[in-house]
Parts: sequence; structure tokens; C-alpha cells
Amino acid sequence: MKYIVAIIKPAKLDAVREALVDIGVQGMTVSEVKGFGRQMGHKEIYRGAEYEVAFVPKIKIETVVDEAVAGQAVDLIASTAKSESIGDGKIFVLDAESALRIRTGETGAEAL
Amino acid sequence: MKYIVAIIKPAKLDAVREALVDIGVQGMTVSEVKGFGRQMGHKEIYRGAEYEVAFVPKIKIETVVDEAVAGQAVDLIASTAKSESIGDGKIFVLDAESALRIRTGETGAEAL
Amino acid sequence: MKYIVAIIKPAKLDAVREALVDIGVQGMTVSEVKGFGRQMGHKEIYRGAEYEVAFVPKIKIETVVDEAVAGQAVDLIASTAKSESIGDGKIFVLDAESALRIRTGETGAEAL
Amino acid sequence: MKLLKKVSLAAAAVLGVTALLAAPASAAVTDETAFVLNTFSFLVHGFLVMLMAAGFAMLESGLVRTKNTAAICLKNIALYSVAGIMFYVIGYNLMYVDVGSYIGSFSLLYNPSDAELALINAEEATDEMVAEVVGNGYSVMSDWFFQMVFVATTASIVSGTLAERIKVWPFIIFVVILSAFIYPIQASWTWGGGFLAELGFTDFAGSTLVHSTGGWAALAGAFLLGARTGRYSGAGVRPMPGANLPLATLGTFVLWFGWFGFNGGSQLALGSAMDAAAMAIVYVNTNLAAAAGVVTAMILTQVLYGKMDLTMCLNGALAGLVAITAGPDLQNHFLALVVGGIGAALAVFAVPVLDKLKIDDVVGAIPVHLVAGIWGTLAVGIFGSGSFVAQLTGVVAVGVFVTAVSFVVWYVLKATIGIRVSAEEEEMGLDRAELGLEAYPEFGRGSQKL
Amino acid sequence: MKLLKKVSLAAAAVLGVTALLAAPASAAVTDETAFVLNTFSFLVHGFLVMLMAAGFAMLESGLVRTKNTAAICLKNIALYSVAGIMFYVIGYNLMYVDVGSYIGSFSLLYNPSDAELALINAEEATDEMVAEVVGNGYSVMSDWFFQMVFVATTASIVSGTLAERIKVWPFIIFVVILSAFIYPIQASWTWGGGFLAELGFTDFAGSTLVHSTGGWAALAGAFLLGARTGRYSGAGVRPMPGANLPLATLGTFVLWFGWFGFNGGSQLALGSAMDAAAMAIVYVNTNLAAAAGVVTAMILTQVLYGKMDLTMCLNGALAGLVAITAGPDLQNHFLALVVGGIGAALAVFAVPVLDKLKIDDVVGAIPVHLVAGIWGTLAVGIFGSGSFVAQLTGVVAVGVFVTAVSFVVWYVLKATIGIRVSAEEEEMGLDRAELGLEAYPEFGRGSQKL
Amino acid sequence: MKLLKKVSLAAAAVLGVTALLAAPASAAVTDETAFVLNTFSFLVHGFLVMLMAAGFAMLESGLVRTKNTAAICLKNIALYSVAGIMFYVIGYNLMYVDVGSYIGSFSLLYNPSDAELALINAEEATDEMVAEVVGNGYSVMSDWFFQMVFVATTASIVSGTLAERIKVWPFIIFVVILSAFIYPIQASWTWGGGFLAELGFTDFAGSTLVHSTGGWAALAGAFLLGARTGRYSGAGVRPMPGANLPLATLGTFVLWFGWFGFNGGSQLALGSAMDAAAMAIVYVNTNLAAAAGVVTAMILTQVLYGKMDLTMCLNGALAGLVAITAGPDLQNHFLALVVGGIGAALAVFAVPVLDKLKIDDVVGAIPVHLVAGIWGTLAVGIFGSGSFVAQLTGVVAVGVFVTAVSFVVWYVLKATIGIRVSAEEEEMGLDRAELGLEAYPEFGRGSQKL
Ligand SMILES: Nc1ncnc2c1ncn2[C@@H]1O[C@H](COP(=O)(O)OP(=O)(O)O)[C@@H](O)[C@H]1O
Ligand SMILES: Nc1ncnc2c1ncn2[C@@H]1O[C@H](COP(=O)(O)OP(=O)(O)O)[C@@H](O)[C@H]1O
Ligand SMILES: Nc1ncnc2c1ncn2[C@@H]1O[C@H](COP(=O)(O)OP(=O)(O)O)[C@@H](O)[C@H]1O
Repeated sequence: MKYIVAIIKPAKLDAVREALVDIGVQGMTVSEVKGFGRQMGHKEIYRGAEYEVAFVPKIKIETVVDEAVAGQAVDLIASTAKSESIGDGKIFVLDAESALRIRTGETGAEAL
Repeated sequence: MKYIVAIIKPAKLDAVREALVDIGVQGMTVSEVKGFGRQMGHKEIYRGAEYEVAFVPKIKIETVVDEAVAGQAVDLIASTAKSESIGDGKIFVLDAESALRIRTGETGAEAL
Repeated sequence: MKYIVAIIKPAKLDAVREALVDIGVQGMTVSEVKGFGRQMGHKEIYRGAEYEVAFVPKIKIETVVDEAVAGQAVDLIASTAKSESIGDGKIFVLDAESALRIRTGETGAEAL
Repeated sequence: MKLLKKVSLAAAAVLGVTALLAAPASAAVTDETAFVLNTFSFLVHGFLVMLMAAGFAMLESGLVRTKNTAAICLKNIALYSVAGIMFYVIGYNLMYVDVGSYIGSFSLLYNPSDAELALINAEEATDEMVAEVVGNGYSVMSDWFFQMVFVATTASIVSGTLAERIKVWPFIIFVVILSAFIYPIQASWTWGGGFLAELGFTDFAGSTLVHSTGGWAALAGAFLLGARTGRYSGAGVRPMPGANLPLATLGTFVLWFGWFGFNGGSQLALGSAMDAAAMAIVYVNTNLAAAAGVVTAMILTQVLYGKMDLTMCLNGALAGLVAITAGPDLQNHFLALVVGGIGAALAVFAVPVLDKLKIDDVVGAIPVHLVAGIWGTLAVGIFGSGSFVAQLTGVVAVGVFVTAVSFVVWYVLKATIGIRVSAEEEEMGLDRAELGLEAYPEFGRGSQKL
Repeated sequence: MKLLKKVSLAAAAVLGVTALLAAPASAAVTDETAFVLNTFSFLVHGFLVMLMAAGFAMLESGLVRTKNTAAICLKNIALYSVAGIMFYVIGYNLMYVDVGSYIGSFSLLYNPSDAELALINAEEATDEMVAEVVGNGYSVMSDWFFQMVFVATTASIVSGTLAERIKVWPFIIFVVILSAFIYPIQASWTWGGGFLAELGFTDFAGSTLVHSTGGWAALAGAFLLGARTGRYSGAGVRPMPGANLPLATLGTFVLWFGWFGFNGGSQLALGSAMDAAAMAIVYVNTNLAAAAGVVTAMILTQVLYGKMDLTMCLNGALAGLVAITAGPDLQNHFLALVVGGIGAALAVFAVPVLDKLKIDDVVGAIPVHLVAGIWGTLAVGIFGSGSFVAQLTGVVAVGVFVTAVSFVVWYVLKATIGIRVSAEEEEMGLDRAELGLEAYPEFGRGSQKL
Repeated sequence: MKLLKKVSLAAAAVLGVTALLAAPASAAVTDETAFVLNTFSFLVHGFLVMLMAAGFAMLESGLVRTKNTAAICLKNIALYSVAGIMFYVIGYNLMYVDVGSYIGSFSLLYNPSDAELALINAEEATDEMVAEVVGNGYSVMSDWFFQMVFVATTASIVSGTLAERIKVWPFIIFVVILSAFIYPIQASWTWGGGFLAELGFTDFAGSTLVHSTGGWAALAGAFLLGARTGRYSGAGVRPMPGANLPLATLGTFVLWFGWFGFNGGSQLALGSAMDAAAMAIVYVNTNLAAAAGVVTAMILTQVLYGKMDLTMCLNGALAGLVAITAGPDLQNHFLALVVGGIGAALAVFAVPVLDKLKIDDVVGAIPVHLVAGIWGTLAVGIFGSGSFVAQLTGVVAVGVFVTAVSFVVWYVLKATIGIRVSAEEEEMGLDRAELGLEAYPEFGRGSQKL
């Protein structure tokens, strides 16, 4: 199993979710994060003082998928999340040794 | 060392924490996440318009434990977090190559 | 590539970010988490009833870096985040199989 | 000191007249001017008290957890509305119309007097028309308006105690009964000129009639409803901190603001120098009692807990206000500091006591409104002009009646439609369970941004 | 019932005098006392209405999403300021000075009368000086103050509908034109004594002149501005829940509070028993109509959607208030319940209808102020003293004029500087896009803690 | 223009009488009616000013960071309470009782007059009793109430500047001294009839006496307390954005609302047509100055920074209000726009200047209350009836005295118990450090849901 971590623009979440569901990904976990990268944060002025907001709001999607679909899933996320503008984000793939569905105790692929 | 990622129902956090402490797990890191899975989100009506809240609030527990206790920890989380109702969550196990305690510089098992 | 997960004290974030940028780390993803560990939470009194806040606010930094710089990055985070006081946090290193920059489709080291 | 919240006005009018005959006409307040001033006093002080509904809504919104915030907002605007309607439908008549010793008239609705309508509709107002209207001392609907806002206060007290676990509709039904029957009947005993008034019991603006009444009704409800799940599980008390303390602070300030209407308006007249001077005294005592309440709570929580507790200091302000409400006409303002300070101290000590008794009062309404209300009423027998025995009798009579009737009503509601949400709904929060929405959808766990 | 919001006062003064001659001097209100009371009524009721600006600001802050909250706060304080200045610069004169049938004077600025300045500056006030001032019945600037706050209300209505996507500056420019010309001109037709007044059209406190006017202007704007991105994409409506419902609740309570000034002050006089009694009746009707609105919305949403919708109940309170505003002088208070309840029902039903028409009204201002405002105005022709035909004429005349002119203004703004932010800015939120800051920087996604 | 905030009333009463003798009795305001109206004006305007305490609490709650929000709420309710008590204990006497040139009487407590108590307690009020009470022109405690709320305002100003790093108790101690001695003594020089009054210095409602006084005390404190950690570290200024701008907006609106009491009530009488007309003028100037302040700040921030800054626009409204406070009796309202607009502009420019000086003023109280307050006081010497030299003398005299004494008090506090929390506590936030709770426990980083 592969543990996919995708950092995307918040506006893309719904599209990515639907795309993944279409290829049979059954679940994912999402969190609000802040990103730092080539897309520099923006300058803001508050009460006459300029300052830099270093981090940009991003969404982190974590989904564990079967070896087989991992590549497809990554490509799909990439194509759906793409806006060609800086800050589109990254996708990282890690290896997951095991998965377990708490409710049923199922493990491995059944657990996903 | 194993990097355990457990997605559970928010109401189960305290129970899981206490259970883990009992078997000597010294630390964990927790975050508020949103989950998507078999447990579908709920429909809500706002000002006469019905809509679907796709994601459900979940808690993500990350804890790095020694090879030895990993299995036990996973089982314990599973048994404690179980409510038999859909949405109980998942537990994923990844391999962690190294750990370091910032305060002391200890590494490996001592760092946990 | 290495997937570095660092749990640090919130006050240290800026210092760590700048340190990492100095050694050429191009990006990172940050989230607000709650930590449980040796540094016990604090007791508070509310309307005459004492209670324990088990979790302490922490910041989680996730950054994927090239094999080569991983060690240096870890040491740097450790030295920068250190305050010698309990609760300084942990650094975990996992192996990342692949990385992809959504915008350009670049993979591997170029994607970081 | 006014025994009867209405009758007194006649007195005022009379006094106006006396002064009139006695003094050179040019120096005194004319009858019609007095009528206008008395009426305007009811309206101005009435709108101040009306804003207390917003104060309670904010106080309670700030002291519940986010997941129950929208529900408490709804309950607060609903109870203010329902209380006003029921008081119009029957409450006022039970309280003030043909009151014997124990209850007024069962007639329905309350509308402007024929004399007033005649004057308003007259092509050309005759002297007699004016005189007849003026004879009443104040406009009848201005008095109704001022009396009405008090009922809502009583109901607001109940909602705070029972928050975070009670179902909306059963609560509304209780408010209907409270504002239509329970409150008016017991109030008729004193302000309506019933047996307590004859007994010499006195309650200037309602420490007992309004605040303790709300407190007793809340106590009966809390007892039958039970504590919030997990609140008293295992060792000690599990706090459930209020989610938005600035709102709670705002609510307290707004209540304090409204209290000038609550107590000041209860002078019931502004048509003479005497009434104006007396009203000013009421304002000052009201403010000093609240101030003493805050300072007392600050010092006590600092000493007892090593840290000042903001929520307790807010309770302290309100307890000081509730305590002075029975006798804000003290002629030595220093006593107002004493009465308010003691009221706040009692409230601060009552909070943990209630927890010991496992009575779960979300916002501290019982310590503030019931405990300080009893103290304030008795204080009139100590510092004020009242007799202690009479005051005690009033406290007991009202307490027994309100508690008993409320208990029965809550009991029947519980046995029939049920008053408590399910454990799952409670965990989920009343906002999603009962309203299907969230008070702060974008913040924290339930965030709908995802 | 006042046809002319100003002229009536003369009447009042006259009546004062009549009573004076008729009655023994000592019993009546003296002319100078009446002057003081009339003036003070304008000031007190005026500051109540002024607070409605805060009410709207909180209501709208609570019903928009966090990313647009600071912008709506800015718009609200800006519009109140701009409206007041423009009404001083020209608006008041167009509305009340030398009004023919369709418009007043184009003269600039409005300042105290020479008579008043003479009295104020006099070393020693002579009898004549006082008499001349008193002859006006009320202080000229107190009237201006009371009239001014109404303009701001009209502008507030517009900001709510167009929130979350309109640029700040074009909105401000529209407010300039609305408060300087659109509002005063149509208001002169009725309150200024213009053709609608002669026609017998009556609008006590402005269901049509204030609320529908704001509603029409908002409707024209919403039509040209378009809906928020994604709101009506694909199947059905995508809700964009308000981010802070306790604030929305607070705003509603504050509006309700201010409405006593809005309607009560529109009695325009307090210098006689008749006026005082009539004012009290207005207060009671105002409160009962709002209460009925809340209860109606609670029951309707429960029945229609299976859950009470807090935001609809808040709308219900306001719809009840708007509905009663045209005729809060009903002499049987029960009718106020009917008028308010129907107003709220219409608003509740209008909300989904607007969505069907893809007209995106962020806070529900059109259902509340336009729909309930039309109903309330017509209701005067049904339950009140007005003629239905005259009422209908007024509604249509004002509606056509305001909609047409507003449409043109919005159209020109759109064609020139543009009225809508870019899609990216909308996604980012107006706070960051237009103000470069965040309303809640530490909460949720945009948190600046990181 | 009132030199002496009290004496003037005698004048008013006299004028009442004159008019009385001159005019046919039936036409004028009778003495007793004037007494009632004067008293009621103090009470109504007093409760408006009282609500300003809530306004400051919300403004400051909105402009601090979440971790210091509960602490600022506590400070605000505490300071209002303490100020009221100390003004009762000694402050009022130092300010108004037997004032020589520099200070009043050191006697303790202030209670109703014997004449009033005699009247209130009389079985049967005699003509003489009434006359004696009426002779004073207004009820003594109504005046006390109105004067008291001003002290609290002064203290509120200080809390805003020093927020986020000052310890609660030392702050409270400073408020005790400020409200018991510093404020009353300097106020006695002008409103008490002391040397500044004789000099012809005039300050209608307190641009200098209230607002600058608070500003000077805050400045001295900020200087000794130092800036928030990290605020001026390294290059330039590190902004620490306010956490809840809707609350800050609400606070500003509430302050604006209360300001009608602040300035309007400072007319100090309502017992004649002259006073009523003058009061209306004050209301209008107050509103226009604030409106001009908002618009000025909007335009300036747009031009200077390319974006409108909501917090600066809120400051602008307040700066406009502070500026007009010294002379809201301008007889050409256009000048109010000028005075308010300039006041706001000065405040907008002062904000970055303070940062340059590394004086850390969390909410901008010094630009708003001190800078605009000085301007407004001098403006009376330019546009108003005052002499510029006299105005300047007053500004300097008060400034030197208040700054010097405040500096000493702060210095002693710093040297003894210390005034600043530790760096760790500051990082943790005053809420947890000093109150052991959180203002928003469920939102963001400190969330207690986990
Ligand atoms: N090496 C990295 N490790 C973890 N997260 C990263 C890394 N580099 C980028 N990110 C995340 O991806 C987001 C987008 O990256 P950025 O360099 O800004 O733009 P782009 O993806 O177009 O190159 C960043 O905001 C950050 O959250
Ligand atoms: N493949 C997955 N990858 C990551 N998280 C998952 C995955 N599947 C489920 N989850 C998480 O587990 C939660 C519960 O899963 P769900 O399918 O809803 O119920 P159950 O665990 O009973 O099957 C989801 O809300 C989601 O947060
Ligand atoms: N085994 C673990 N797995 C995951 N996170 C951990 C683990 N142990 C500690 N942490 C995180 O590190 C933080 C600091 O650890 P703690 O034991 O409190 O202090 P110290 O780092 O000084 O030993 C904890 O709050 C928690 O967030």
C-alpha cells in the first residue's frame, strides 16, 4: 500500500475528491495546513506597518491506496489540482506497511 | 521504529490516549482533520437550500513507537476506538527510520 | 528523499523556517497540532473546578528533502528549535519514495 | 418604596395634584406634563430592559460551547417573543386586572383604554377627553410595555441554566406556561396588590418576583433534566469552558446597561421632583452594587483560586445587580456597596456548591439570580424599610409556589414529549442536532470550509 | 396616523395650544415644555435608530463568510457616515425644504434656524425670542438628526444583499447617490408633503419609504452584480453559511431595540397626553409584530424543513418589524400579531424563490425589507386607516422610481469603474483583496499565527 | 458654551425663571418640570455614556490577540467598577465640592441632599420642600451619575494602550489613583470652577479633561512598560493584528452611540427651549464629526497604503468624536466636518509616528484620544468661542500635571510590585498566565476540544 500525501490549493479540494472517488478511492483524510515554498507569501499593511505573511493556506490530503492504483491516483491528483500557477503544490508518496479498519478489524487492501 | 497514524472519532481521543499511556507509549501528536469515507457526510438545510457536508470531523493521532510495541499499540487503539458504527476510522503503520529528541539530542528508542 | 516530520514549540517556527531556507530547503508544510508527552499539560481552574489540559499546542513541520541534506536539516532543526526546556519536541525521519511538483510535473529532487 | 408596582402611580398623580393646588401653578408640574413624563419613563426604561434580552443571549452564547451556540441564540430570541405574546394574551390580566389576594382576571388580551382611543381619534380633543386620559397618570400601554419586558427576563434566566442539553420545543412550551401563568400569578401577590403586598412584603424591581422566580424555575428544570453528559463523571467536576468570553462580557455590560431601566423605571413615575430625585438615587445604587459585585468576585477568586476568573467576575456584576434590585432606593449609597458585594460573594460560593450537588447550571444563573435574589430581598428587611419577617415570607411563598408548579410542568413535559436530547445529539451538539446548522461553521472542528 | 412626517408637528403644537386655552393653564402642557419634549423625543428616538447601524453591521458580519467580514464592517460604518454627510449636504433640503409635488429645494447644507441661534446667543433671552423658537414645535436640528438616521438604514439594506462580491468604492458611490438624491426625492413625495401625501398614501415610519426603497435599490444591484461565484453552479443552490451566528443574533436584537426609535419616534411629538399615549401604542405594536415574526418563522421552518433555521427566525423578527412599520398605530394590538406574522411568512417563502430566480441576496434583505415592506404598506389599507388604492399607488410609484434610477446608477458604475471584484479576489475574500487584512486572523485557514 | 460643568445649571435654572416671569406662566417650562427634565437628561445621557464601557471592552477585545482577550475583558469591567467606586468614595468631592483654584474637598462619600431625602421621606410633601429641592435645578445624584461615567472613560483609554503585557493588579491600582485623584483634581480646575475656568479655558465635554487625560496617563504607562516583545525587534515594526475585527467595529459603533450622551448630556440642562435646541445642535455636530473622521481615514489609508485599513477607519470615527468633544456647540455644522476630519487625519498620521518612537499603543488610544483631543481643544480657540491662548494653557497645564503624576505612579508600581508580566507569560498570553483560562478555548491553537 502507498501512503499518498498531497498538498494542494484549497479551491481544488472538491475536484480532487471527486476525481479520486471516480477511480474507486474509498477514503481520504484532509487537513488545513500552511505552506511555504516558491510561491512566496504576500505583503500586507496593518495600521501603517508593512509585513510579510510567509505562509499560504493549503490543503493536505492523505490517502492510502493499493499499490496498483497509486500511480494512477497521483497522476489524477496532479492533473486535477493543476492550475499552472505557482503554488499548485506537491504530491509525495510513502510506503505504508499496514492498514486496519477499526470497525471491522479488516486489514490490508480490504481496510482501505 | 514504527510511525502509527490513527484516524479516529473525536469522542474516542481521551480513551485512546489513556490506553496508550498504560502500555508505556510516552508521547503522541494529535490534529483535527476531516475525513471522507464510507461514512457519508450528512445533509443539512440552510435557508431553505439543502446541501451535503462531505467531510466528517475526525481526530488524527500520530505516534512513533518501538518495533516491539507497534502491534500491541495498533490493536489497543483499534479496540479502544471501536464503536462498531460506521466511521470508526483507520490505523496505518509506516516505517520510521529515525527519531530524535530535540531537548536532549537522544536518538532512536530513547527519543520516543 | 526523506520525509522529515518535526514537532516543535510554536515560538520556534520562524527561526526554524529561516534556518532551513538558509541551507537551501525550498519548501515545507506546517500545521497546528496538539502534543502529549513528558511535558505534562497544565492544570487550570474554571469556575472553581480544577482540571487538566492534557495536550500542549505544538507546530508540526513536514518537509521532504534530498537524501544528501536530510541529516544536516535534522541537526539544524534540532539546534534551532532547542530551548533546553521540556517539550522542545521531536524529529522523525521517514523514507519518501517519490515527489511530484503539480505545476510542472517535475519529479524527484527537482520537485522539492 | 413602592409596594404595588401599579397603584403607586395613582399616588404619584395625587401628589402631583397636591403640589399643584399647594404651589403656585407656574412652579409645579402640570398633570398632563406629569402624564407625558410618566409615560415616557415607562417607554425609555422599557426599551432598556428589552435590550437585556440581547444581553442574556450574548452572555449565554459566550458561556456555552460552540456546538450549542446557535441553539441558545434561537432559544433567547424565541423566549423573548413568546413571553411577550403570552403576556399580551393573558399574563398581564392575571397579574394586574382585578387582582384579589391570589390572582387577577382570566380575561384575554390587553388593549388601549377607551379614553385614550377616544382622545387619539377625536377630530378635536376636548378638555374632558384629555382630563380623563391624564387622570390615569400614565398611558396604559406604556405600563404594559414596561411590565412585559420583565417577564422575558424571568424566562431568560431559565434558558441559561438548562443550556446544552434541553430540547428547544419543550423549553418553549415551558416558557409559554411561565410567562402566561407562573410569573403573573406570583407577581400579582405583590405588584398586583395581592396578599403579599398586604402583608407588607416589598420588592422594588423584582429580586424575588423576577430573578428568584426565574431561578426557582431553572432549579426545578435542572433537577429533572440532569447534568450534561460527562460533567460529573468520575472524580470531581469536568469543566466545559465557555467558547466566547468577549461575548459573555458584552452580554454582562448590556445587562448592566439594561438594569438602569429595570430598577430606574420601577420608580414608576417621573412626574414630580420627588420621583426624579428618587429615580436618580436608584440609578446610583444600581451602579454601585454592580461595581461592588465585580470587585468582590475579583478579590475572592484571586484569593480562593489564585487567579481571577473572568466568568465569575461577570457573575459577580450580575449578582450585585440582582441583590440591589429588591431595594435600590437605599438612601445611603454606601449600603449599596455592601448589598452588592455580599450578593456577589454568595454567588461565587454558590457555584461550587451547586457542582457538589451535581446540579449543572451552565451559566451560573442559579447562584446569580436565585441566591443573590433571596439575599437582596432579605436585605431590604435589614438595611431597607421593609420588615424582615415579611420579606422572608415573600421569599418562601414565591419560592414554594414557583418551584412546585415548575416541577410539575417539567415533570409532565419529561414524561410526555421528553425534555432532553439523546446522548448522540448532545455529543454532536444542539446546533446540528436541532437546528441543522453551526454557529461558527468556519472555525475549528466542524469547519464547513472543508 | 401622520401623513407628513413634518407638518404633523405644527398640528401637534396647535393641539397643544388648543388644550391650553380650553383647559386651566395649570393642567396642560405648556408650549415650551412641549417644545422640549418634542425635541427630546427626536433625540432619544434618533440615537436608538442610530444604533441600528451597529445592528446591521453585526447582522451582516454574522451572515457573511469570514473572508468577507472586515469588508462588510467597513462598508457599514462607511455607509452610515456617508449617508449622514450627504443628507446634511443636500438630502434633507431635497426632502423637506419647499417641497412641491415631486421634489424639494436644491439648496445646500442645513443649519440651525436664526431664531434658535438668536436665543442661544442672547445675553438675556427675551420672551419673544423664546416664543419664536417654541413656535416651531421642536428644535430644527433634532428633527434633522431623526430624519438623518433613516437614510442610513436604507443604505444598510443594500450592503447586506450585495455583500461578498461588490467592490467597496463603487458601493460607496452608490450610497452617495442614494442618500443625496434617490431616498430624499421619493421621500419628499410622502413625508415632504408631495403628491403621494396629497393622494392619501400613508407610511407611518417607512415600510415603503425606507425599507422597500432599500430593497429595490438592492434588487437592482443584485441583478447587475450577479450571484457569488459557485452559488448557483450546477444543480440547485450551494449554501454559503454565515460564519458567526451569535453576531447575527446580536445584530437582530439591536435592530429590534432600535426599532422602538424608528417607529416610536415617528409619532413625531411627545408634547401632549395624546401623543404620549399614541407613542406607547406604537411601541407595543412594534414589539408584538416582531415577536409574531419570530414565532411564525420558527413554526414554518420546523414544518417546511424539519428543523428550525436560526437565520430564518432572525429574518422573521425583522420582517415582522418591517411589516408593522407602515402602520404601528393599530388600535387593536392583536392585528399587530397578524401583520407581523404574515410579514415573516412572506419573507420565509421569498428566500427560496429568490434563489430560484438566481438572485443572490446574502443576508435576506430583499425578503425582509422589500417583500415585508410592501405587505406592511398594503396592510395599512386593509387593517389600518389608509385606502388600499392609495397604498398600492405609493408602493408602485416608489418602486418604479427607485428601481429605475438605481438600475441606471448601478449600470453606469458597472460600465465605468466596474462593481465586482475579480474571481480570484472573490475566492481570496474581500478582506484580503480590498482591505489587505483579515477579520479573524488567528482563526481557521488564514491564521496569521503561522 | 459651559465653563463650569455644574455652575451652568444654576444659570439654566435662572434663565428658566426669567422666562417664567417674563412670559405668561402658561407658556414657559415650570421650575419643577425643568428640574425633572434636567435630571432625566443626566440619567438618560448617563446611561448612554455608561455603555461606552462596553464599547471600549469590545473595541479592545477585537484589537488584541486571542491570547490576551479575556484579560482585556476583565480589565475593562474591573476599571469601570473601580472608577465608579473611587469616584463615590472621594473623587467627586475633590472635583466639585468647595473647589478653590486647584482642588476640591477631601471629604469622603457623596450622598443625596437632605432636602431631597426630606421630600422623599415626607408623609405629605409641602410646597417648601419641593421648592427647596427644585431650587438646585437638578437632582444631585443624577449629576453624580453623569459625572461618574466620565471617569470610567478616562480609565478605559489607558487599558487599551497597555494591553497584552501589563499585569492586571498593578493596572487596577493605577485606575484607583487615576479615578480617585488624578482625574478629579485636574477636572476641578475647569469643570469645578478652578483656575483654568477663571482663565477662560473651555472644554465642553472633555477633549482635554477626559480624553487627553487618559491619553497622557497611557503615554506615561506605555513609556515605562515598554513595547510588546518582538514588536520592534530588528527592522521595522512587526504588526500583531487584532483577532476579531467585527467586535472592534461593534465597539466603535457603541462608543459613537454613547457619545451622544457624552456630548449631548454635557449641555447639562434640558429645562428650556434654549437648552433643548442647543442639545440638538450638539447631537448633530457629534455625528457629523465622527462621519467626517471615518471618511477621512478611508481616503487617507487608501491613498497612503493603497488599501483601506478598517482598524484605522474605526480609529478615525473615534478621533472625529474626540476632536468635536471640546466644542460640539459649533453653530455652523460644516465646521464639525472640518474639526472631525482633521482630528482623524492627525490620528492616522500619528499611528506610524508612535511606532517610530517605539511607543507601543495596542489599540491606537494615544493617536485617537490624546492627539485628536489636543486638536479638538485648540480648535475651540480657532472655530469656537474660546481664546486660543486659554485653550493652549489648559492643554499644557493638564498635560504636564497628568503626565508627571502618572509617571510617578507607574514608576513606583514598576519599582515595587512590577507592572509587566514575564516574557514566558507574555508568550503564553495573559489569559492563561493571569486568568488561567482562554477567551476562545475551542478555536485555533489553544483549543480545549483536544
Ligand atoms: N519540500 C517540501 N516539503 C513539504 N512541502 C512542500 C515542499 N515544497 C513545497 N511544499 C508545499 O507545496 C506548496 C506549494 O509549493 P510552491 O513551491 O509554493 O509552489 P509550486 O508547487 O508551484 O512549486 C507549498 O506551499 C508547501 O506547502
Ligand atoms: N484510504 C484512506 N486513506 C486515508 N484515510 C482514510 C482512508 N479511508 C478512510 N479514511 C479515514 O477514516 C475515516 C473513517 O472511514 P470510513 O470509511 O468513513 O468508515 P469506516 O472506518 O467505518 O470504514 C474517514 O473519515 C477517513 O478520515
Ligand atoms: N512518540 C511520539 N510520537 C509522536 N509525537 C511525539 C512522541 N513523543 C513526543 N511527541 C511530540 O513531541 C512533543 C514534545 O515531547 P515531550 O515528551 O513533551 O517533551 P520532550 O520533547 O522535551 O521530551 C509532544 O508534545 C508530542 O507532540
